[in-house]
Amino acid sequence: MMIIRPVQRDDWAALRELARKTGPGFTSMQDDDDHVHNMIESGVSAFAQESANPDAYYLFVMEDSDSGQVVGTCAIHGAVGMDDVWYSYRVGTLVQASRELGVYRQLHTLTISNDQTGFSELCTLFLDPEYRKSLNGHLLSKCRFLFMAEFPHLFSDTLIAEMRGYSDANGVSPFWEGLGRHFFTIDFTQADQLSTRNKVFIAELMPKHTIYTNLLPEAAQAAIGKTHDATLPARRLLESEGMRYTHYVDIFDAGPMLEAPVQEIRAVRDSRYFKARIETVPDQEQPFLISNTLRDGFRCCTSRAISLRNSIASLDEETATALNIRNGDTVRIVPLFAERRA
Amino acid sequence: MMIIRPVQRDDWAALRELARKTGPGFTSMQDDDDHVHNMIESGVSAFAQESANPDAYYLFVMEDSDSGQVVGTCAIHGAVGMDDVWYSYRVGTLVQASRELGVYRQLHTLTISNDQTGFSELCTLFLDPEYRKSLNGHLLSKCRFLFMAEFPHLFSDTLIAEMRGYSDANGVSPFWEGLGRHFFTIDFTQADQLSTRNKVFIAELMPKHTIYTNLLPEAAQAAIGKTHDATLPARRLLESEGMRYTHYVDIFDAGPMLEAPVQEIRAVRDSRYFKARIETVPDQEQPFLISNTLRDGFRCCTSRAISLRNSIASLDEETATALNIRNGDTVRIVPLFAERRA
Amino acid sequence: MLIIRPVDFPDLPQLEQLAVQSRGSITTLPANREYLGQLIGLTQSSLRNRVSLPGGESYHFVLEDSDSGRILGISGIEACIGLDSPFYSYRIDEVVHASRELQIHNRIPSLHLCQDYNGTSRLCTRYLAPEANEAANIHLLSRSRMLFIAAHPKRFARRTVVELQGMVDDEGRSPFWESLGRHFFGMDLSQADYLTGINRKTFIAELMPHYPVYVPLLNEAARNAIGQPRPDIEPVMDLLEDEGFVYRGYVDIFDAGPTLEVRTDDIRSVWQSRTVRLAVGDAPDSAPWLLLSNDHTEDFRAVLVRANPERPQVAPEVAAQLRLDDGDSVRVLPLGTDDLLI
Amino acid sequence: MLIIRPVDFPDLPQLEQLAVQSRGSITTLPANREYLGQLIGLTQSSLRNRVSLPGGESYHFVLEDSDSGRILGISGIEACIGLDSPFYSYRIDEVVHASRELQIHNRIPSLHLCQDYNGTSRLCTRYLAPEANEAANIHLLSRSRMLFIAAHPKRFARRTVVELQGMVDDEGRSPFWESLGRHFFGMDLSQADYLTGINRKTFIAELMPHYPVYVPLLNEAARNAIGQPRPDIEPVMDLLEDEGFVYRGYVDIFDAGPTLEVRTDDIRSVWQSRTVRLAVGDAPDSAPWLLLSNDHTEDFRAVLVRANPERPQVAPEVAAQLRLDDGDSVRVLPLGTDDLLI
Repeated sequence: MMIIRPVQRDDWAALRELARKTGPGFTSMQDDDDHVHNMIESGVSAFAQESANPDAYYLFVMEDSDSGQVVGTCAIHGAVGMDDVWYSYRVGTLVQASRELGVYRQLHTLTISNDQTGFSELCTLFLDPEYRKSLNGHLLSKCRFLFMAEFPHLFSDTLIAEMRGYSDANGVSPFWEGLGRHFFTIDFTQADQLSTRNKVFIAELMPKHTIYTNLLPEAAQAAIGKTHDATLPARRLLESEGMRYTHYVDIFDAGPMLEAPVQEIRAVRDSRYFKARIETVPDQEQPFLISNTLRDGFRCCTSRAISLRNSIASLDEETATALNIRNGDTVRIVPLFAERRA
Repeated sequence: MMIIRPVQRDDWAALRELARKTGPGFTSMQDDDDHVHNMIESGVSAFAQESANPDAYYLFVMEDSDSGQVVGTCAIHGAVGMDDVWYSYRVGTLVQASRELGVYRQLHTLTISNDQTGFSELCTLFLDPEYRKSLNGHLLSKCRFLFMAEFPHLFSDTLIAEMRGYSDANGVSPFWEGLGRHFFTIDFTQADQLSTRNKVFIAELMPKHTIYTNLLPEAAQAAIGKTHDATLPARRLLESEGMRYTHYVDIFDAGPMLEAPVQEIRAVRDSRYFKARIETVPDQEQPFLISNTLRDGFRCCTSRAISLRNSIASLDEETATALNIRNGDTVRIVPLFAERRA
Repeated sequence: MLIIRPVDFPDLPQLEQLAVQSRGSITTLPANREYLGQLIGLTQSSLRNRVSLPGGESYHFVLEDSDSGRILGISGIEACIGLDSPFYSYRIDEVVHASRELQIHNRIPSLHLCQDYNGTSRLCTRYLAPEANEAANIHLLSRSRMLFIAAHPKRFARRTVVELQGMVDDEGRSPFWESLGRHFFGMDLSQADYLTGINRKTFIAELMPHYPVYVPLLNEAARNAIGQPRPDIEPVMDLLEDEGFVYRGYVDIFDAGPTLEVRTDDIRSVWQSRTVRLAVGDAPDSAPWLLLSNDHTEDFRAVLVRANPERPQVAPEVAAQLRLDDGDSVRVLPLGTDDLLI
Repeated sequence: MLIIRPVDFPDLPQLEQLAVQSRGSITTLPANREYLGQLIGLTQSSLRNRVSLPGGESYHFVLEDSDSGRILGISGIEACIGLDSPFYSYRIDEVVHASRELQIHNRIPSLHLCQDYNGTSRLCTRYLAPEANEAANIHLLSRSRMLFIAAHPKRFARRTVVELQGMVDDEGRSPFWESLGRHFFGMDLSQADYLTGINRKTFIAELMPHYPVYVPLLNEAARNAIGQPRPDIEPVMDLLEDEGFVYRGYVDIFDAGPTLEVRTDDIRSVWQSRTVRLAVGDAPDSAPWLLLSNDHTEDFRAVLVRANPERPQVAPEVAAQLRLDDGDSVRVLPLGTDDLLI
């Protein structure tokens, strides 16, 4: 069974091994000792803090309870842009019209903004390729919503998630080639990696003025707000939870940013408290996402062996063990999948 | 009983009389023959058209069926900015930070945008002061959501509504005094009225560059996104339906713009079809908003004498008459008020 | 003989032919009879008025074959541009984007819409019929204006500018317009020129790109056109540079042709011209080429002759054309070289 | 006697005292020993280097009482600014916002962050101890630099600029900084000056307002300070204007003091100075005041004496200070008036 729990220092070896599998371009978890070490330390201290540090980095791991092996990781950044500056391009609309001449055209613009400053961010999701099956991906992504539902004071009112932007079959980002390269004169990969360490160079080099997108090459224009093929499933998952593209994109590859008020995310809004009753339960058609209510002892998993009636959740022994709960404890439950609207 | 229906040419006298009661500053319905005439003509042609003209102006009136008197009016603009240019200021966040020096501050900016171009707009709501009681205000505002739910192809995916901005006890807009006056060198009222006729002067005179709000007088800064006291109830009503301030404000008085995806507005999302069964029904606790499914024969009213069971709506004779329906006709129903979230 | 004199109403039909012949290549010479009539009227009224500060005056002169009465060319001076409607230019600003840490130092030029030449005088509307396009006529048509300025310094501003037509490709299209202006104006360059020519300039405020345009984002042909004159007018540019005009990084907003400027007092023909006594008699054969003019207004005349610059003696018919008698004061400008007729 | 010579390492303690005495009023003279040591080192290495194109060289000279060895002032020239990090100015752009229909014609000045003076030479670091603050010393300290430029034209750029300190209020605060810079930098002007002085300028790119600032939005004191020098340095401004420097609407980004510019060849002392033979003997009592200098580099010396400008004769001790012998070539600049010592 797959269990989500906060990261611990002795996850080092497992996470270092996972990082080796991420491959280039995965800047939020780089194949680098220092990087992984810093992730773990930030994560451990986030859960340990009594009060809410807005900048905290809540790092979770997914453990296979059968083998004890760590096979995935995910994180929430309490608030972005509080230490480093957070940049995005806002995609605006501009109408060029002269009624006298009968001219009317809509253009689009890109304007540098820090509008997401202070927002919480979903980040660093990575699942071992061997485990990309059944409900694992959904659990790894959505467990964060139950944590946020349980501890809203640790987070901003608004949640964002950056989607990797479009690149072609050769890994080339047409947006970078059409815009960023003129100003940064370095490779996309280099810029992307640098930006995780220090963003001063962005302030120094980036274009300060609003850009008219119609002056960019067509391939660059087409890439604005377009998600990388490999990230489309992740985007669809977050959209099914109510996250929406609100016309902000990454300044390097123009990947879309998704956004939602935390309290309007389905898994946050629809999750409910139940009292756990441990007993044998036949599998139901619909899987549930379920968590306990602890912070540093947070546990989350999925289960079909759950039956809800009024405020009682019947669940089986395996699930109780995974969540580290006893009979009568309070649990938070939400259907794993959003209902399709009729 | 109050009934909503499309405007007709013979509403002229009644609407002209209503316009006399609006008072200065109500630019969307001015005390002026030509203005009222144009409103009616636009409204009549909007409902008469077979196909959807994006620029159409759907003007409704509220009629007291007892007296036959027209006592209120409201409208939906199919799409703004398709003929004239639609302007707003976008309120952005800018972080000024130097890690080396330990400097970090958040500023706000105002940038001229046309980002709402093509969106549908709620506009021109006016209710005779004598009728501002019971559920009339709610009916007059929300009837538009049932019309939009019924005819989504006539509207954009996104709906906006402009809230009148803050002005002080003397009717002075501190935002205008702090910013607009420097550029337009005319009075707020004059600018506001001009802008309903022709927006060329805005393109000619407005500030083109992004404004740092911290350079404005404090009273002007405080007015950004602030609703006029008299408009607060209207704002709360729309917010209870899911419309949200998304950091766009009016370029003259900095009043907030509310926005929502049409399909996520409560009265649109939760309204359902029922088959009407005309019979005696005792008043229920909760009032409903109910409409028929016609376009140029559109009727909408509120009623407590409705009982819903499966797909059957029992409703009384008076309601049926108001909606101009017969036994077995399809009606669209939604509770008039949003439930409070538990 | 060929003379320069102010344009007058009887010239209108011939002027219109010239305008048609120029096929829209001169912005200020549109083939629009009403506009050309106004241009003549304005010249005549400007000459009649007593002027102590330059204002809306415009002076246009024609090159006439006094034997046939044929008009072979036109040239003008506007006393003060940007008074009635702004005079727009692009100023090329170069900004260094540097990161010491990354050892990057990029010079990024951008085009800024500006009105820095509001309030200057402008040489304009220089058009010479192709059959008259030879060096002597170029000098007479262009430089006689400098003599008029020298004679009437109070009528002109401290600085004088002149716009040179920009690069065109093999099909006669402006690569700069195609790459930039067309996106914003949605029309052909010739139409934009025509509208500017007839002084319907509101559309520029409505349609111009107001944000600076980064030059590296333009295509190569457009980049190469910035500040470059059309190759066939290089002789004109040489003449103007010889007069002291310099290019300071300002270009035309439509075709990016260079705008040249000079302090009016520093125009070579202005400070080198001087007044001497005219003698009437036999004209010499081998004296240097001179421009001669009277210092009149409505009766302004200029001719190109061979004469002694210290005490020019001209044939009686030349004196008659100059509206001068023996012993009258005449303005003289030696052209410096004898290679005029090459 | 008072002489001008290049600054050298033994001057460091006295230089530091001057810097402390100037209390941060000279940006390029921070009370920072390490920086001042570099300044001396750079002067010495710049003088030693053969230079054919201006680069990172910096030349600083001291005013020394050769009898006491006391250093009473310092002044410098930077060969080419903006090479290492950008040299920022505000350029005041005036744009007309006009509406013909409304008969409105507004001239709106705004401040544009620019780097237009990258690549120019700069006069800098002029500081005279209060006890030595008299006309003769001002001339000697300021103008001896022009003689150095005249002697070594290849070491300097085509244009030269000089920044004058801006207005301060009764409490010594800059109203411009308080109204603008403080909002963005979050520090005192003195700290910003200090950081700029020691060339830690990354913070400017990080913290400067990058959007143009509309002047009408600044408070009155700040508006009035734009382009105004501190009243007590008006004599310096007079001297510079006499040298041909002009104000072209560029001001300092911190205090809005005017930046003056000139074509280097057109600096009056540069083109008026000439070299003649020096005679050693009895000095005359009543000859005009002259600046004399040698054309050396490391051994550059300048003095202010009374002598005949055509064939200056000076006392042996003066010649010794000039490092010149009888018959050597000496550079001479007549000061034109006798009112020096008033």
